[in-house]
Amino acid sequence: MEATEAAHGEHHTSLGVDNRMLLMWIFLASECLFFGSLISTYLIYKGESLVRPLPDDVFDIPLTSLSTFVLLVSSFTMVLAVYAAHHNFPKMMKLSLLSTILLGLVFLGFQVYEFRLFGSEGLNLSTNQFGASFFVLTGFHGVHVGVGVLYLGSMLIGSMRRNGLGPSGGLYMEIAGLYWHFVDIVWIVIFTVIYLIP
Amino acid sequence: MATATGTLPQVQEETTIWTWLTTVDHKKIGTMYGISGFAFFLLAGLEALIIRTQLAVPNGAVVDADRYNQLFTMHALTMIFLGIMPLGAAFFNYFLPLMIGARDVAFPRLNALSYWVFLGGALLLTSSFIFGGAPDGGWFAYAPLSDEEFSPGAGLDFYAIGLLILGTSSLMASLNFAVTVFNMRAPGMSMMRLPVFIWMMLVVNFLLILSLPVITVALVQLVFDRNFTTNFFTPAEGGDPILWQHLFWVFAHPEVYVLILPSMGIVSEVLPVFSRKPLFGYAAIVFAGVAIGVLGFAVWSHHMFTTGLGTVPQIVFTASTMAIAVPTGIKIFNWMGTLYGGSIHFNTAMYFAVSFIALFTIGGISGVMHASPPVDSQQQDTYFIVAHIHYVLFGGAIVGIFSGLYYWFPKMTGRFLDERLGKIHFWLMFIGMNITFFPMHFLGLSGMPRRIYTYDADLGWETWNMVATIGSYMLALSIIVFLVNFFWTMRKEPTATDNPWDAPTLEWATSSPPPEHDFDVIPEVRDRDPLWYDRDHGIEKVEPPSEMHIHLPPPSYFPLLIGLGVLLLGVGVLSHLALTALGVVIVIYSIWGWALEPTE
Amino acid sequence: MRPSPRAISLTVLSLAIVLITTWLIWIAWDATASDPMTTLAPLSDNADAVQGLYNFVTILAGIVMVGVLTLTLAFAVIFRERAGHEPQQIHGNSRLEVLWTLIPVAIVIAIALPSFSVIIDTTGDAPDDALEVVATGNQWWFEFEYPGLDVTTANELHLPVDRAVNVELRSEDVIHSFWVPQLSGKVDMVPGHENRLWFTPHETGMFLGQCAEFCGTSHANMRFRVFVHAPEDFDAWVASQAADAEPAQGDLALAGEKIATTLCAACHTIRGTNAVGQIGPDLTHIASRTTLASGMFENNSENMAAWLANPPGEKPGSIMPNLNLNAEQIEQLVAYLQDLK
Amino acid sequence: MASDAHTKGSGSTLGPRQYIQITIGLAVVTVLELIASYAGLGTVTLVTVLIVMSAVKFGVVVALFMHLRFESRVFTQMFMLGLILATAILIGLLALFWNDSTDALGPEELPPWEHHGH
Repeated sequence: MEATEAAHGEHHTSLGVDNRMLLMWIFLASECLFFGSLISTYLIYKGESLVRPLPDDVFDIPLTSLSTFVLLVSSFTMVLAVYAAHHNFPKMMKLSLLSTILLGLVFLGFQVYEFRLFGSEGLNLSTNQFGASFFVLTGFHGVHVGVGVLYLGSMLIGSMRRNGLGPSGGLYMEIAGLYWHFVDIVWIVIFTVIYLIP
Repeated sequence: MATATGTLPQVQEETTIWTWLTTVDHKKIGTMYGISGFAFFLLAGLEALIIRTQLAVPNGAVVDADRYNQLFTMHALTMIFLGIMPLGAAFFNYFLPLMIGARDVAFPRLNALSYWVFLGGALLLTSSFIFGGAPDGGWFAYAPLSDEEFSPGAGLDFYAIGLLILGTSSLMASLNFAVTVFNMRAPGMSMMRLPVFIWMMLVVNFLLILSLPVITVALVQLVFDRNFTTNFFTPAEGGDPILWQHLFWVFAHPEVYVLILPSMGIVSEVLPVFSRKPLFGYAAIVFAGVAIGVLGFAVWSHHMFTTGLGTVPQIVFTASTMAIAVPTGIKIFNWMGTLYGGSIHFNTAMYFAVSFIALFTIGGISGVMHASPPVDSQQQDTYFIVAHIHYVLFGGAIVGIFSGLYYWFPKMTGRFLDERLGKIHFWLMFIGMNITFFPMHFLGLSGMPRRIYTYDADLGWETWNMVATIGSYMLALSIIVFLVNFFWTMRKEPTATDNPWDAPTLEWATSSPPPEHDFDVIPEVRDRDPLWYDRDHGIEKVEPPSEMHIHLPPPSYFPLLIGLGVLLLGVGVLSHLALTALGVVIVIYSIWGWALEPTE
Repeated sequence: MRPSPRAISLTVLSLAIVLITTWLIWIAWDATASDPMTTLAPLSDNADAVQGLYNFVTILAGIVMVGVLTLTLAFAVIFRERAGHEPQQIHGNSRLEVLWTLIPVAIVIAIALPSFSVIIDTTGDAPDDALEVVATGNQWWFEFEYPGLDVTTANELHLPVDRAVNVELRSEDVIHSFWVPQLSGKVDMVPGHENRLWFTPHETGMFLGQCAEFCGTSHANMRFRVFVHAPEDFDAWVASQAADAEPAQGDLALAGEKIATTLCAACHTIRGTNAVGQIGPDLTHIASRTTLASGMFENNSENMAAWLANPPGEKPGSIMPNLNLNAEQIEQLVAYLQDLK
Repeated sequence: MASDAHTKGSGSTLGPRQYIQITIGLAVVTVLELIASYAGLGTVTLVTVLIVMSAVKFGVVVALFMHLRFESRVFTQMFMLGLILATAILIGLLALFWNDSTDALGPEELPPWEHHGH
């Protein structure tokens, strides 16, 4: 009886939810604390910088708004990829996935550009508390986007194999989507709390 | 592909080094956790012995100041992260699937990965003694002492990188276990029928899942301060060392419960079995454990009462801290209620379990004493606190772990640890522990600060320091007795039946030691004490079908490989970044291989 | 269930065992009150308030401990396995469980409320007429400044009796903690923060203090002393300390002064000379102090010579390096410094 | 939710059309945020408005893009556990630091441009 269950790739679970989905959600709860601590540090050190530049000196809100839109659109393409995976539209799925990856890369490009711009205006890790807490917070967010790009990239490569992602493809895509959307909502918070609130 | 086919007794596969290195069997992984945890427990004990020898007489000259500071730092780090935590994880690994009626944890390969990453982190941290000096800033590594300016050596980098790696391991293990508890329970095993040990470990897993990211952030900031020019904790540049303390204790207070809750779970299993009656107030004990976990996140600043916290925060954190005494008290009373009216069979496991109640009570009560900030202002950072934490962590955590070891040993090995040697072990440890740690209360009240490598004569500290040192040697002797017992027992023939203690929980429904697939037939749970229910209602064990085809996950070498990659990542940060790059490559390659590896 | 005579006698026996043990512990516990750095013999008003709270908490803790240990022991003995005895299978008792939820609630409220009031009293502002002192922690020694009195000294804090002192706590490097058990609980010296504590000493005498927060290699050797004087003695001490250093007398001391004002001047201040260094302790009146190297050694010529010969050898990690002085230079320096009363 | 929801398609009834609408909605809120931040509102009003709007965006993405609204309640409970605790610790830490009377670098010692906020 175990063997027949296994063949379906769907085990009986006590809560009736998939183990991997549950794992990802609990992991995201943990990530809340990770970014919560980084944001706490940023806010605690707000106003503790002894030298310029301060946020008002370097932030380029229109530029960051643009990269925020890029990430927002990537969430949209991601959700399409999940939809396509569930409804078995392989072409749409691959296209959406590719778009998501590219948009993620564009976002990273914006971030690299922004970091270099701030650097040229005299802000680096050691300049002041703003520099340290800003770069570490947004840098770790960037690392998450980068990991997401690798994650989705491997999904894309996997989906191009002969059997695609296999019978659990929709589930795998949905879990990858959870991660990607989480990275997006962290940015929603960062954009508001770090960039927009004076 | 490991597929156990046939009927009992299961054909034992030949075990080689390779089977251990690639195993994904929770019992083998639990065993490896247990052996490594015990080895590090011995190492930490050795460090403690050197510390006690140094302090036996005033102006001791066994080690110099710097070495002493390394020793007490590493004693704490080793005991906490490499001794007690993995020993708890060992039991949990071994017994979680058995106690909830599952064939394995939810993610067997992730489980193996957690172990290998743990081992890598543990070896990295310990190797600091050889490479450039061990961390010497205390396990709390308060900034700015831990900053590069005041600790220029590599020790604190080993600390930060080592703890980051160990944290990764704990996070993966906790996620895995939490999912397993929620989702892999046998039919009928509702949450309120879970054994208390499982409940306490579930709380532990959530404590870790939710607190490890906080210390991760703090450690990252420390690494950046020390290596990448930031000034998070440098006061002259606007940084604040108090931030480190907050982030550290937001993690480290729940961590204390991570250490003690497993033992609370273990004695909650042992006491009813040998009292021959069910646990008194199961629901209250479970809710008290959950309450301790929740409150554990609201009390961290009581470690910082003397840092100039201010009046209102002192009052707030006093109130929340004292609140924890209530669920703790509930647990103690319920354990006593379990003993009351029982028919207590005193074997070594029960000796340890009952003494746990007494010793933990002493540690808990002294904890309430310095929950009051004015009292704490005299006791903070003195030997009074050293006494307190050792009553909780030795009298509590370690004593509980030994209780579990004597209790579960027949299940794990099919052999009973010798009772006579066990009782010698118990009495030496019980007396030795009280002789070692009780006098530390007196020393603290006499004004002896912690973490001093030397002290003057004529301060009234000589006698009790000598007594404590004698006690510590008794403790060492008790451990030797235990080791003798262990090795002697392992040479005996296995004689244990499935359920030699007539215990009520599911791990006793299978053979001793359990087969690789844990249960021939997944048991059905009809009560909180399933085996007692079945016994009293004459329900026979379901016979396995003559043709069994049980699917087990195949062994995998990718966990080991990723563990190696993670270790290289850390080593690279400490030595040459090229190694980090190599580590990243190995990790990415192995994750890819892992994803493509067939598991069906 | 009515307790049997056997159960009663075993409970009494358990109680007796626990009480005797507790009594023995109490003797040792109480004996610590006569040790030099005891926390149990307060001689200032704030330490008194803490002590009152401590006594109350300790008695409650003692009662709880005796109760739990007695019952655990008694149950373990009374309910030992006996042939033919089948225990009643009970799963709990709601009324009892509510009761023993309420007991700890009552106890912690009883401890918390007086704690709050002592917190408010002791962490509040010092009286207006309090003597102001700035205490600064350094690796591994204490500096004490008296703003307005022109006095700076190290490792020895002098105070008038029966007058409140408001100690402002600072640190030059890492976190230290200011603690004189008989006069006050500890408060940390945190770089970048200005903590403070205040107390009013009741009695004259010498009290031992010690850094109570781990601060690196020589944390164990970071000790200090507090001298509480009658008011007129304190005024005399202030007058002598506020004066500039005595000019050197005699050839040996003159040679020593020359070394001190050149070699030592980069780190140490000797008021009245051109030595104005800020790194090490003020040496203007070093000979008036009772100890050297932050309470490690008695202050005499012999110990001072040994110190000057190799400071890191005497005190691990000492920031003061080995200056490779020869025996003659040491003799000259000691002659000069020991005259700086 | 039935467990087969995960293999055969998410339990949601949302399709591409709805996703486009949601995305446009999110973009609009983001534009509103930008307008608010340039509108010269008082600090308290602005912070309140911004936090409310970003919370709305956060909630919409979690509930609809991440399908939390259509999934087992366990997922919601798990995620809320982390989210609530993170928020509580953030508020606790800010309360502790913004009321710290011992900070030697108080506002009066800060450079003139630093006189704002707490």
